[in-house]
Amino acid sequence: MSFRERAMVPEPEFESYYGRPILKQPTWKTPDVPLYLFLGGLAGASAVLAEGAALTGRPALEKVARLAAAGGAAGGTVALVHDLGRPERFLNMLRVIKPTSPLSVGSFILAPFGALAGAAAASQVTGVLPRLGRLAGAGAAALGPPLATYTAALVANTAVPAWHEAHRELPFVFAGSGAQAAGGLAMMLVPTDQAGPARRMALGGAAVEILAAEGILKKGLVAEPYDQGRPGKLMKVARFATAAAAAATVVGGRSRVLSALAGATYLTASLATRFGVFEAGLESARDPKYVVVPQKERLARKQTGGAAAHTAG
Amino acid sequence: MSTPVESSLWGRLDDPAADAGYADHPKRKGFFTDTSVCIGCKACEVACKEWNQVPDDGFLLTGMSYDNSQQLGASTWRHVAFVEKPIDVPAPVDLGMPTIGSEDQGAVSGDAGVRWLMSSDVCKHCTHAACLDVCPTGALFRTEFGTVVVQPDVCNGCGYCVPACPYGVIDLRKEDGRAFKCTLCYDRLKDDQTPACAQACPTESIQFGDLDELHERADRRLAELHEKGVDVARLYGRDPEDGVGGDGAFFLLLDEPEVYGLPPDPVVTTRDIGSIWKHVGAAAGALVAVGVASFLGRRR
Amino acid sequence: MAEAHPVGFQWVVEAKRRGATIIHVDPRFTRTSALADVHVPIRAGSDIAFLGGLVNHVLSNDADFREYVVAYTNAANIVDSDFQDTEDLDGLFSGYDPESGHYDPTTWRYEPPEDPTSDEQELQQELEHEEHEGGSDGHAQAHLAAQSEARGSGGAAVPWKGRRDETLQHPRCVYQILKRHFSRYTPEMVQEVCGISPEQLRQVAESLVANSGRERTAAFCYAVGWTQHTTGAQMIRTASILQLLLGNIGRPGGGIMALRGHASIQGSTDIPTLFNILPGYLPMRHADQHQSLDQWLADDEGKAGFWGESRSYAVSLLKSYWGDAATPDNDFCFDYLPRVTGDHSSYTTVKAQIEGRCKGYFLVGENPAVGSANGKMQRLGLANLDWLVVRDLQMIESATFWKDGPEIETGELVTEEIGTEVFFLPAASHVEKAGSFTQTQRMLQWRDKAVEPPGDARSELQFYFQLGKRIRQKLAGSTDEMDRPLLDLTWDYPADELGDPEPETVLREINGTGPDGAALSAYTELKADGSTACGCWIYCGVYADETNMARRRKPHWEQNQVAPEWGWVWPANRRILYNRASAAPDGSPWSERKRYIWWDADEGKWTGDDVPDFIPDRSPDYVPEDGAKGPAAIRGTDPFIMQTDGKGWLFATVGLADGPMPTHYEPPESPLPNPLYQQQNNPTRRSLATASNPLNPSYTEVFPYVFTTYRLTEHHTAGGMSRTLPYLTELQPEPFCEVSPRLAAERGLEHLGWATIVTSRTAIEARVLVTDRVRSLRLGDRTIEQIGLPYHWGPNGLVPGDSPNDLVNVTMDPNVYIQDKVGTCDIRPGRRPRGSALTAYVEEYRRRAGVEETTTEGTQG
Amino acid sequence: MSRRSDTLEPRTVEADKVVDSVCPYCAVGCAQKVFVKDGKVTQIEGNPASPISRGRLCPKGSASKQLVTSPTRVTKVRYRRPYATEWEDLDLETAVDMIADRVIKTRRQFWQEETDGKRTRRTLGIASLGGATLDNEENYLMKKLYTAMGAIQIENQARI
Repeated sequence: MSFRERAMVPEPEFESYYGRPILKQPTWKTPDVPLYLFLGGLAGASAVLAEGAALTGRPALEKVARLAAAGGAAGGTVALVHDLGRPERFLNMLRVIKPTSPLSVGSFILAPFGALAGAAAASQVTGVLPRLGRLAGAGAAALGPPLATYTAALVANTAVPAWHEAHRELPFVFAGSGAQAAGGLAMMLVPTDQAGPARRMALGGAAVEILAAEGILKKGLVAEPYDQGRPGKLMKVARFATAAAAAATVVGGRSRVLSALAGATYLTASLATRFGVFEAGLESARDPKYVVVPQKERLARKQTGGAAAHTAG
Repeated sequence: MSTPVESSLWGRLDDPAADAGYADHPKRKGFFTDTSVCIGCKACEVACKEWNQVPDDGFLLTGMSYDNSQQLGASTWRHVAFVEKPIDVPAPVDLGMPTIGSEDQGAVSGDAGVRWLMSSDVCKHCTHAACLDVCPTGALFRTEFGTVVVQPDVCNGCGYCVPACPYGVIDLRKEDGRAFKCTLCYDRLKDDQTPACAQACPTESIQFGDLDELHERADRRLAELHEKGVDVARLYGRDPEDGVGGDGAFFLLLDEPEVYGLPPDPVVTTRDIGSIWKHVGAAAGALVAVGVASFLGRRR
Repeated sequence: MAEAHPVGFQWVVEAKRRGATIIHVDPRFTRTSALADVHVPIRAGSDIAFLGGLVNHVLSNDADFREYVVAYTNAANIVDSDFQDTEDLDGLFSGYDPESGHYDPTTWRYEPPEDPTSDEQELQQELEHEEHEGGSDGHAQAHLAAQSEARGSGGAAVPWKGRRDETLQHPRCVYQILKRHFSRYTPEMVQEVCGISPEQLRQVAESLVANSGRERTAAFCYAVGWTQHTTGAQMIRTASILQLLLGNIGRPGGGIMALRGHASIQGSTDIPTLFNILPGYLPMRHADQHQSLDQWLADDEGKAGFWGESRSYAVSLLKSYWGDAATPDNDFCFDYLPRVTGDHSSYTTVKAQIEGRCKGYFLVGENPAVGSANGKMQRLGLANLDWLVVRDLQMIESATFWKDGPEIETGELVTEEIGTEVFFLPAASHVEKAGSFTQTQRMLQWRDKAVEPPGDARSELQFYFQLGKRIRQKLAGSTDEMDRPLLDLTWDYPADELGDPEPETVLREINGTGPDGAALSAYTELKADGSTACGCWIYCGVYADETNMARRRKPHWEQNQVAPEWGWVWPANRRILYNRASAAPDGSPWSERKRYIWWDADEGKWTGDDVPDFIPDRSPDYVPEDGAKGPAAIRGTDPFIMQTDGKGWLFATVGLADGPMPTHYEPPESPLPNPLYQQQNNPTRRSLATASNPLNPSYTEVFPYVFTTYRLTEHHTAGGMSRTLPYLTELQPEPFCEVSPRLAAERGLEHLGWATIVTSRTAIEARVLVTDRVRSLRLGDRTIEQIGLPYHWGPNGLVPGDSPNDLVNVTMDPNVYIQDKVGTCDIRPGRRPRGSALTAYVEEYRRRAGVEETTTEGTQG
Repeated sequence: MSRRSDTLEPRTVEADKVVDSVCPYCAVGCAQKVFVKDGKVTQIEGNPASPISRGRLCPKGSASKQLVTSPTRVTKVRYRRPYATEWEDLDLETAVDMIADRVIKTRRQFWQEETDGKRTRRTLGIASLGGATLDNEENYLMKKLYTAMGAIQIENQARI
């Protein structure tokens, strides 16, 4: 994990309409949407953790993970509905199923997941219909990974350069970030003897996220927002927190206090990543150079016969 | 890097209405905006607001030449852009008889001449409309006329269409919560009427009609201008092979698109939806892998 | 034109597409320039020098359309030997009386014939008597004004046609006089006066010449860019001379088109609520010149041309006013007409208001507090009235000056000390009343009534009908002679329950009725014996066959391009005036391409796409016998049927107060001495000497810049009908001024920052737009900077602002009393002082510039 | 497509009447169509049949509906007493009656049967300044009444 300054592209020469944005800045509200991304990741990964715990007889871990999955899903839904311009029409989300719309697909993931994770957690807590609860949990676990990663498609499937051009890496960033969140939360609330898988999940997630995030930063100008200004700071905080948490896990995974501390750091890292990615998108939509310069280069390549690759990078 | 197969999601699509499921439907309607005859009078902005009862949105002197409407948005469905560009041509030595249409459209005057570009911007009603593709409620839909319209009785203001639009056209109206944009006067089309802006436009810079016929007119006008020596003229959004499959509202511009605040090479995000879902799947797999791996280790 | 007449501009775009060259001459690069092929930046107020340069180019290269010029203009006429030109008198013509500031035009007439006929002699004495009798005091001057404007649709009478040298060689023929007069307007002189490079002047001249002649025509369009100057009438005259020389008058695609600024401003001069004319451009009765009906008509009656029938027009008007009370033995109530004795124009009236001589005021859809020149003077007048009636749609500044006018802020006026009683009566909008507008091509178009006016809003028709009824009721018993005109007035129009008279009956009265009460169909049917009544002779025919011709709406796709069956154009639904000139002297079209009106020998009448502007069966080779009167005296080759000599006047022997030929003079406030002559300003300009109308001294360093006001597409004149509407105000929300980058640097003005613009009248503030579209002009070795000021704002409205009209001084054109909108000023960064600090700030500028306390007594009292 | 979209139609279709009119702004004279429903103006747009404007309008002409339906339009008579600081109410009939009285008073007060020995039969006490958006019929009645009244300081925007 290196912190050397990225060699940024020199200030490019381009024309614009009085420097005004070409794209519209996303109207998604802060903190609603970054929080939704975080909770989706936490819930999705926690459902997987819970299933694993159930299969390998780790009741404390299972309980925390199930509650995290249900809580995450519920919190995410509230955040999503609150962000709507007309919240009273949230059921319109289920009016059509549209594969080209990650939000439509996402709604058909979040809704069942929420129900199943909720049922599993309720049955776990109340002990009522345990076998049905287990079945629901398994269902939730199956929907967990898609829930944790479809949100990457949500942001990537837009015209915002920083998001769209990173559509290969963002799913892994979100997957890793979700794993860290689930692992981290469990490390905080579950005694260390049962929290082994949580530690490993968090560590695995950290690796996946750092690798993917590094891939994004290599994309030159379009990736600039991930490295500069507020979003840049947030991404650096996330990177630092992930590294610290991972080190703490490797070194002192056994000690209850150190493990809880590491868990909290993982959570912070995951949150910082979500806000960082979100604000990088806002910045990328605001500055016309991120639209004009890459598109002019693509046009130039098209004109000079480089027509093969349709997409940049 | 696998290129997604040309499907009805991307690339040339001659009949979007049919593709949207209309058995028999009128010919595709659209706008051709010839900015070389635009006089920047903004009749289109007022006629559009008057007809659609769009609220006024702000009294602010921007200093952007005569453009105080700033950009398209939820309460500005037509926006006239103004660009003042000094001509760095040396003082005309001997123009003699003024050639019909001097070497570029701008009027040359005295020493440092000036060009004043004006253009009435509008929703592009793309062949492949990202806003429509990402709309989770089906509020945005393809009409029988091949245009793209937001249904105000369905939209719940999720805002997904806003970052999806490659031209930055559609937006949420804060005091209302829903998304709004040009409907190409869908209600007037139902009664075979001309959209309000096209009817008002004093110099027919905004031309409304069947899209294929507008394409022919635009090609003729472009040739006419090139023949007159106005070789800065180019069409924008006319090519059915471009990144959005060609626009329902396309333009004749007199400078680079970005000078007018238009993206040079817009591409519908749906073109990469295949690759996006593929990578989401892979990432979900990675998460499963991490999850499983976390439990395989020695029992601790 | 694209700025203030955008929909009319579609025809310029159409012409450009067919290969026309569009040349835009304007101090600024405007939206018109953006579509033009050539933009010619010019110093505001120097148009006569520019146009004079073009005339000089045409004459010095013999590039005129010679056949047209010889046959249809007075180029060949020989002028009296006593005439002296500005060349001889360094900027003055012969006959100037410095004391009264007037010209005696007797030396401008054609050379008298060796053996004048008896009529000619009699007319000569009459004219001389009129000149001397007028004397040098205010009356003569009013006579000139009344006379020149009274000729709205026809030239002043000349006693004789005089000798002609068709070879145009005679040194005193008009052609040679014109050549000498404009020889001074060389390309170098034009550069020094207007800031236009010789190359560009030549480019414009050559383009004009190339687009004139048999096969091609060129047109001029203008607006207040020409009219609002102390030499405004002469600017338009120069264009007329140029177009006559190039043979572009009376032909399709030619002519000079006034782009008038308001829905029915043409109607407001045809049926004038103006002080010096009656409907149909009949002059208002003058206390001195018009002692009797005969004397009132003597100027025109019996002369050649259609003005010769003025008696039938005048008598018919008096019959429509006073009906049965008007009988031959009381000269058709001629004595009921009030007499003018001088200049009673709006600005002079405001001076009278300030001096307490005019106490009642009606403002009917007009906002002088921000719309007229010198806003402060207007408001001081309003503050000194007994009562004021304002009728408008919105609460305009002229109605609220006493509450929140600029003078309340500076303390010059105190609300509690303003005694004016103000009635604000809401007015009906254009869709809440039926009626006709006359647009800029003289076309009357009827509007049907769509909805009822809201609340107390009423139409002006209803208000004035009710006001007249009440006044007549209150005076019913009066035996006082002064009330007879009111009591004998025909004022019984059928009215609906709201008291709104039936507008079509009023239009029918304007159209005129015959002895049997039936609507007339042409002004040729008007009689002088009182058997016909007609409210406005030039509108006779709008109600022919009892149908409202103004209401016709035959779609243009069902008509030819002249589209005669849409609305109705005065006179006689003719679209292009003087269109006899679109045919050669022998009656054949000048060319196939420009065929319009021609002589059909077999049918023995003129025919073509338009109503011929000639006597239908008058053959081209017709020569009138000596002594013929009225229309009978029109020769077959005289297209200008309103002139007594039937020719287009390159040289105006009479009828213009400031000279037979246009001459460049500097505006009253100018940054430089007049490069052409020693005479700095128009010697016959009408100035207004009052404390609130001080003038900046010319070429002073204290006011080094030129400012000019103008309109933007998004707003309407002083903004009463646009800055109260959100959809228009958001397009141009705040008052601004436009300056060149060089001026911005010189004065430290920032783009979008504030600036204070000051003249000796007052100071206003505006945001700054620094733009290349306003050019620093090189005049010889000096550089002149111009400041552009759109004048749509005022204290009221959605976005308040200062009104640039407060900066403008009142010095008027002697022919029509229109103010000169150009002035000099200074400009400083930052907002203007507030409250009483403002008057002190302006006082300081006056002191530094050496402005006397009240301007020296103007040439006219 | 929602039911609303399927059954959508322009408001002009259910107008009670369409009235021919002319734009009140500049002198080009663009023809306008005024759509009315329940006594209210619902739309004003260009009339394609016009040979002058061919159905087109400028920004001002296009804002005509807002001009005639503007909420800031004054619809009640306002009256300001001399030296007063505020407006008062006044009913229309009384206002017109008061104005008639004032016209008669001021006319007589400044009446000039003669001026400098010449018969003039006029009053210089009353002046009028009209806009140039008045109908020909309105201008005609105004000039006719003012002339009969002897008021000659009658002017309009054609000169300003």
